[in-house]
Amino acid sequence: MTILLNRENRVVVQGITGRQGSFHTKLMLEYGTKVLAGVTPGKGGIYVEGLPVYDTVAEAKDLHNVDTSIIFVPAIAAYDAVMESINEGIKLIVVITEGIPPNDTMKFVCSAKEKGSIIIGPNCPGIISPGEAKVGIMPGFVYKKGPIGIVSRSGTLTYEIAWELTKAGIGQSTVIGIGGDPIVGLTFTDALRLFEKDDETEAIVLIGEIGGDAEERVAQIIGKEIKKKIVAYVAGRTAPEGKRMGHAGAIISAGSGTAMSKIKAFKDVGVEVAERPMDIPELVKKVMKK
Amino acid sequence: MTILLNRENRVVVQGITGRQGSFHTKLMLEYGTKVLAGVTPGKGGIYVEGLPVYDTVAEAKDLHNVDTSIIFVPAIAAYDAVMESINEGIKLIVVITEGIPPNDTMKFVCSAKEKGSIIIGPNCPGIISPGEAKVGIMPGFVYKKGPIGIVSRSGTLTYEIAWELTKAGIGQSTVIGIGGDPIVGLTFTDALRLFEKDDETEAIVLIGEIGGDAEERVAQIIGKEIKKKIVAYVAGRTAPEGKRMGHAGAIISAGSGTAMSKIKAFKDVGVEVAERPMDIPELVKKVMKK
Amino acid sequence: MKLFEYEAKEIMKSHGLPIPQGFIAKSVDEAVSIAEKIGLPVMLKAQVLVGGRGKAGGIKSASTLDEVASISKYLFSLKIKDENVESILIEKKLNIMKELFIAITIDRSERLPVMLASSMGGMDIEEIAKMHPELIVKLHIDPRIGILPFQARKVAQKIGLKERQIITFSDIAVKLYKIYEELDAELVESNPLAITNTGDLIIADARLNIIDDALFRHKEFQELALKRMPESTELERLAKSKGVRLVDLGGEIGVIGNGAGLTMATIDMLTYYGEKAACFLDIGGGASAEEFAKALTPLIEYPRVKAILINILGGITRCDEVARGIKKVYEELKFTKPLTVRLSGTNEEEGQRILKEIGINAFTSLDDAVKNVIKQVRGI
Amino acid sequence: MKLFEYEAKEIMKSHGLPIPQGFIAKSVDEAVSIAEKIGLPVMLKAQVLVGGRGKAGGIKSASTLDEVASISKYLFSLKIKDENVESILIEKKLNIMKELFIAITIDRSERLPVMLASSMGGMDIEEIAKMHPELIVKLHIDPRIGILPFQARKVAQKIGLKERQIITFSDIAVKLYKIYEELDAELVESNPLAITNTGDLIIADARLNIIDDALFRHKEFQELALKRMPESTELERLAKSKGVRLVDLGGEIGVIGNGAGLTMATIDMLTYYGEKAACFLDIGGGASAEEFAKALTPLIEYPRVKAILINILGGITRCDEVARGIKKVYEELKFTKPLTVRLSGTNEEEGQRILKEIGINAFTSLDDAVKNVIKQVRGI
Repeated sequence: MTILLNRENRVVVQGITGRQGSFHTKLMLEYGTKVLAGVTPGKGGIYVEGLPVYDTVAEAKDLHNVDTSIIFVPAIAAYDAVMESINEGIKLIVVITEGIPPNDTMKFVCSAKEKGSIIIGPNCPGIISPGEAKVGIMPGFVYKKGPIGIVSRSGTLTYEIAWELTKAGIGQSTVIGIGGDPIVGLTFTDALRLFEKDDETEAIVLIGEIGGDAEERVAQIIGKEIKKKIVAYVAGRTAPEGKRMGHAGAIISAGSGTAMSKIKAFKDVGVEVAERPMDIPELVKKVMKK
Repeated sequence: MTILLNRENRVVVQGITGRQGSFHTKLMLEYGTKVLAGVTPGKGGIYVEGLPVYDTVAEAKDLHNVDTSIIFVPAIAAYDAVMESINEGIKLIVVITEGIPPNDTMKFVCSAKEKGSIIIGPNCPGIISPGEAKVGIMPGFVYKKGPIGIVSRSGTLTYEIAWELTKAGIGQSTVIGIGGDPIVGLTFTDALRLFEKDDETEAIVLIGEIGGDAEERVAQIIGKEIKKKIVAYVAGRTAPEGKRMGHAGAIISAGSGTAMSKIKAFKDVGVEVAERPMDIPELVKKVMKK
Repeated sequence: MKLFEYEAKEIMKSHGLPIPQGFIAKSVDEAVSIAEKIGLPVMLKAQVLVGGRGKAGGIKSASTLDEVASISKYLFSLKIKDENVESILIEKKLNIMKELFIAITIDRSERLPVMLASSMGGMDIEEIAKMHPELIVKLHIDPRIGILPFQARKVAQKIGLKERQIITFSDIAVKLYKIYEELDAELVESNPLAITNTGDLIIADARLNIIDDALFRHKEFQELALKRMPESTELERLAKSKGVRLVDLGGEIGVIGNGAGLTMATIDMLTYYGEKAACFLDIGGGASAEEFAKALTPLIEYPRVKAILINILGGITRCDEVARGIKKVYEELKFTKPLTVRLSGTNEEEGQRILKEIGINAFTSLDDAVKNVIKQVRGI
Repeated sequence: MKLFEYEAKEIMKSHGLPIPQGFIAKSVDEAVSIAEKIGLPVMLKAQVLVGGRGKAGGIKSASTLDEVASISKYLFSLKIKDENVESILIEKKLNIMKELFIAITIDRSERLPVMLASSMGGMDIEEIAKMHPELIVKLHIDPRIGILPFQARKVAQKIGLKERQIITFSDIAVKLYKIYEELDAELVESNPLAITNTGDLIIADARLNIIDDALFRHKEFQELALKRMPESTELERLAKSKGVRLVDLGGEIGVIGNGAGLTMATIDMLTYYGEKAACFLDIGGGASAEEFAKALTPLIEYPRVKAILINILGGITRCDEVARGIKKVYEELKFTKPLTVRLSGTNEEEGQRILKEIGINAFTSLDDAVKNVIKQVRGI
């Protein structure tokens, strides 16, 4: 088993005619993902990468029974696109778009909760279940099937760590980038609960970063609800206060959201925290032996 | 049994310090209704008719465990007052206020549906279960306890008809004025479903008027879901098109919402329709014999 | 409250909606100079609030300035359903390929705002709704969230739009909804919403009605609304001048009741016995003697009203208050019109006693009262 | 983007919020004439964007015009946390009986807007949040519905308000939320929200920060935002002039990475080995050779940067593109600063080959690369 995504997911790409949308549609198809259709309002009728493009998600749902959506539309149109997927009953919605105003994100996160859709992102690399499918923009070659679940606020840093694991012979069940925005749909807590229930996942790597308190909050359920072993890494130990470190969410304000606070929270509940990304494979081996 | 209201309902009056609010609080108390508290923002701490006045419904709920609210606040504050009751978990909300913009009503009706509150009104006389309690502005003396349920879009016309029944020796289980606005909470359909399940109610008098299609819609379930006998009256047979007859909802537009259309809909499903209000007692006796 | 087409279009324009270039003319000279400015051919559209303007000849096109002059002269002389034409909207004539219909209004049954759209614009939409309901697409809207563009795109598809017109249509729908919501409109409509020869969508005609009950939070319309109250008949104007709202029903028996339903039922009773009411006048609940006196005055003054029927079921309204009001008018105006009073309910006896002082025997039964006033008016 | 106090107050005033009478002075003369106009005593408040203005002496009161002159002269000479005082807000001095705190911001954990309020206004609210969290009342808000007055009234009660102040407070809260929502604010705050000797509530101090990610729909702020980008250091200004966004970290090793997390991790690695990065520069995903060249330029030019570390994990970014960008700059600028490159992933071999042409041996291991750049900067 994997979590949220396997080879059965039927995917529609919202914003398929854009540069990013079409490029990653190609890569997702190459990876073996069941991408069945695309949506770009006003462009219905054309084809991209051999896939039919529609004006609405409703058509993609009616004609291809899609259950998963990946969103590449610009920030200005993202609220509408996500609400469209939620309202058409899409169950898994991956929002790649960066720069969505938090007020929009909070609204669609509320609506998704009510309608039972899961949102990954925004401003995220997506989700991959190696060997099964990828719905995202991550390079497929860094992953390999295996027993480690990864959940991360970062993009490339996750590729780096996944690749370190892969090179060390340790594969992954599912890898999720939850996104670098202050407000995201799926949280660390949600992801850990899913991994906990997943038979295939034996241990979890959690990659946090400065800003907010998502790491501190998830630490509260580790060792209680979450019995599986966890190795954590937190980026931004040397970030200064009040400066946005790339991600909209990666900012230390008024002394809260520091890497030290997060590392302490993890250590307090017995999580192994890596000093460097390359230390993670060893720590994973260590916790898996226990 | 009665529907929605009996002597156990614990009532708070929103807008109790106003002229209407205090006057009807007195009358409701005299009728025997368990009115326990009032709310007027900014006036917390005073007493009206011996009842404590609070700034918020939350206090009335905490201290008196109220489950029913009657609202007398001006139209401009009505949306807030209704939303307050809905959010504090008040189960029955009677909105007397006239002149609430329909956009406000539609919003609180949506929210009430989600949170499981029942709204009677707006722009209505309220609800009375004779001999038990009244939460409204109707004169108590025209009613008497008995087997007839009454539901009406009108105020005084309902008193008139109830009094005709009372004078003819026919009492009432519960009498509800659903309100004269285009958009109301509890509908004819809702009321009939409740009366259908009520053991004490043997027959139902339904008082409609021109405008909208509430009568036509309720006719669709009569004889199917609703097995109890019904006598109907429809006011406004001679009303001209395009003129608002007092109630905001009583207007024939583009040929729809006429009394004839409603009377036909009732007759088509076997409902006895009275020509004059004073004919109702005879018709009620007639249907109860069947 | 209804707005004129040009007022609706001004508001829509300020919300970024596509509107034909145009200006309002109050005289023939103005019409000609506007036409000169915006260029021929032009459309001349009589500005009235009643419907059926097209059929009544209130919309014409003109290709020369002479035509503009003669047509505008003609339009200013026109009376459309009793309404004078006081201004004409002069617009650049569009090159229309197809006409759509779009409206946002309230669906009373569903208790939600609804967007209606059709590919059969430019026609009487109520006619289409009756004959071909399948040609009207409905979209119900969560009033707390509003229309989302994707919902409007689905509607656009259903009325046969394609490609960029889907997006333009949804943009228009979202903006019209914004107007609907911000102004508490009862109806925002464009019929036709035209597709021009360049494939653009443009609001060729526009309607915008504001909900009277919401005017308290729209100061910008309050003054206008006072001026624009429906006052189509002499009796209604007379009543309004005295601060009384009534609906003229054309008959000879003036009817005052407390409560809308009861007053309607009273009027229906007159009809039942073959007579016609002069008016619908709901005095409302808890009226004072003064309010009652005020309400009576226009009926006493207006000659068509031959007799007056007052029907009061005293609940919150007290019968003695009503009686005092009647007595007050009676003594002040010394009117001689036949008056029938039905008084029943709270303080009934005291009310009856007061009326006796001025020689009126009030009824307690509505049926008896109705029969009596009919006798009076028939002079029996 | 942060607004100055006076800008925030102008916006709040236009939303009907109670603001002290005041005007902005750009010179001592202006300050005096404003004080004359509004009447003494007045408050003089240095307008800066950084916090801690009060502690830094940026807020003074004056009872005479001479004092206004001398104090404003002093304030204009002040530097508050490196920020020059370019304008002073002169306000009528309030007679304050009590100070409250109110703010609307985003609660990241709950993923909802939140209103914060406290009876302990006028103080460092973060301090109170730490020491006495029970003195801060929180109200989470459904972003689709907004704050309803009754919710704000409950908050008002919890911070000890009574009678009409409950209503005034809730009115203020509703209006502040409207600003929060309409302007996509990150923070709308009044600290203190003052209770005057007449019992009125007034916004004595105001903060309003707009979310950068939402500026695309707030044309009115876009120009201002461009001017007001944080650019506190020379390196940041230099980079900005070349269209590059970076964060100055004060060290000597310039770091460029692709992806925020990876770049942060790279910087953390330097720290791990006892060195300090000069900057955080995230080149993002899929950067072209041109973008890469552009990003490198400020680091090459800026003297404090002694060595440069580029860390690229090629996923969507192609290593050969990166290598071409490096080569381009190398050939055009002929720079001599030590450069360490880590290239790994998509088209890794081709990238390595291109770099070899200009004499750079790229690393595939991040650890090795980090160790190498440290050697370079230490001159070993």
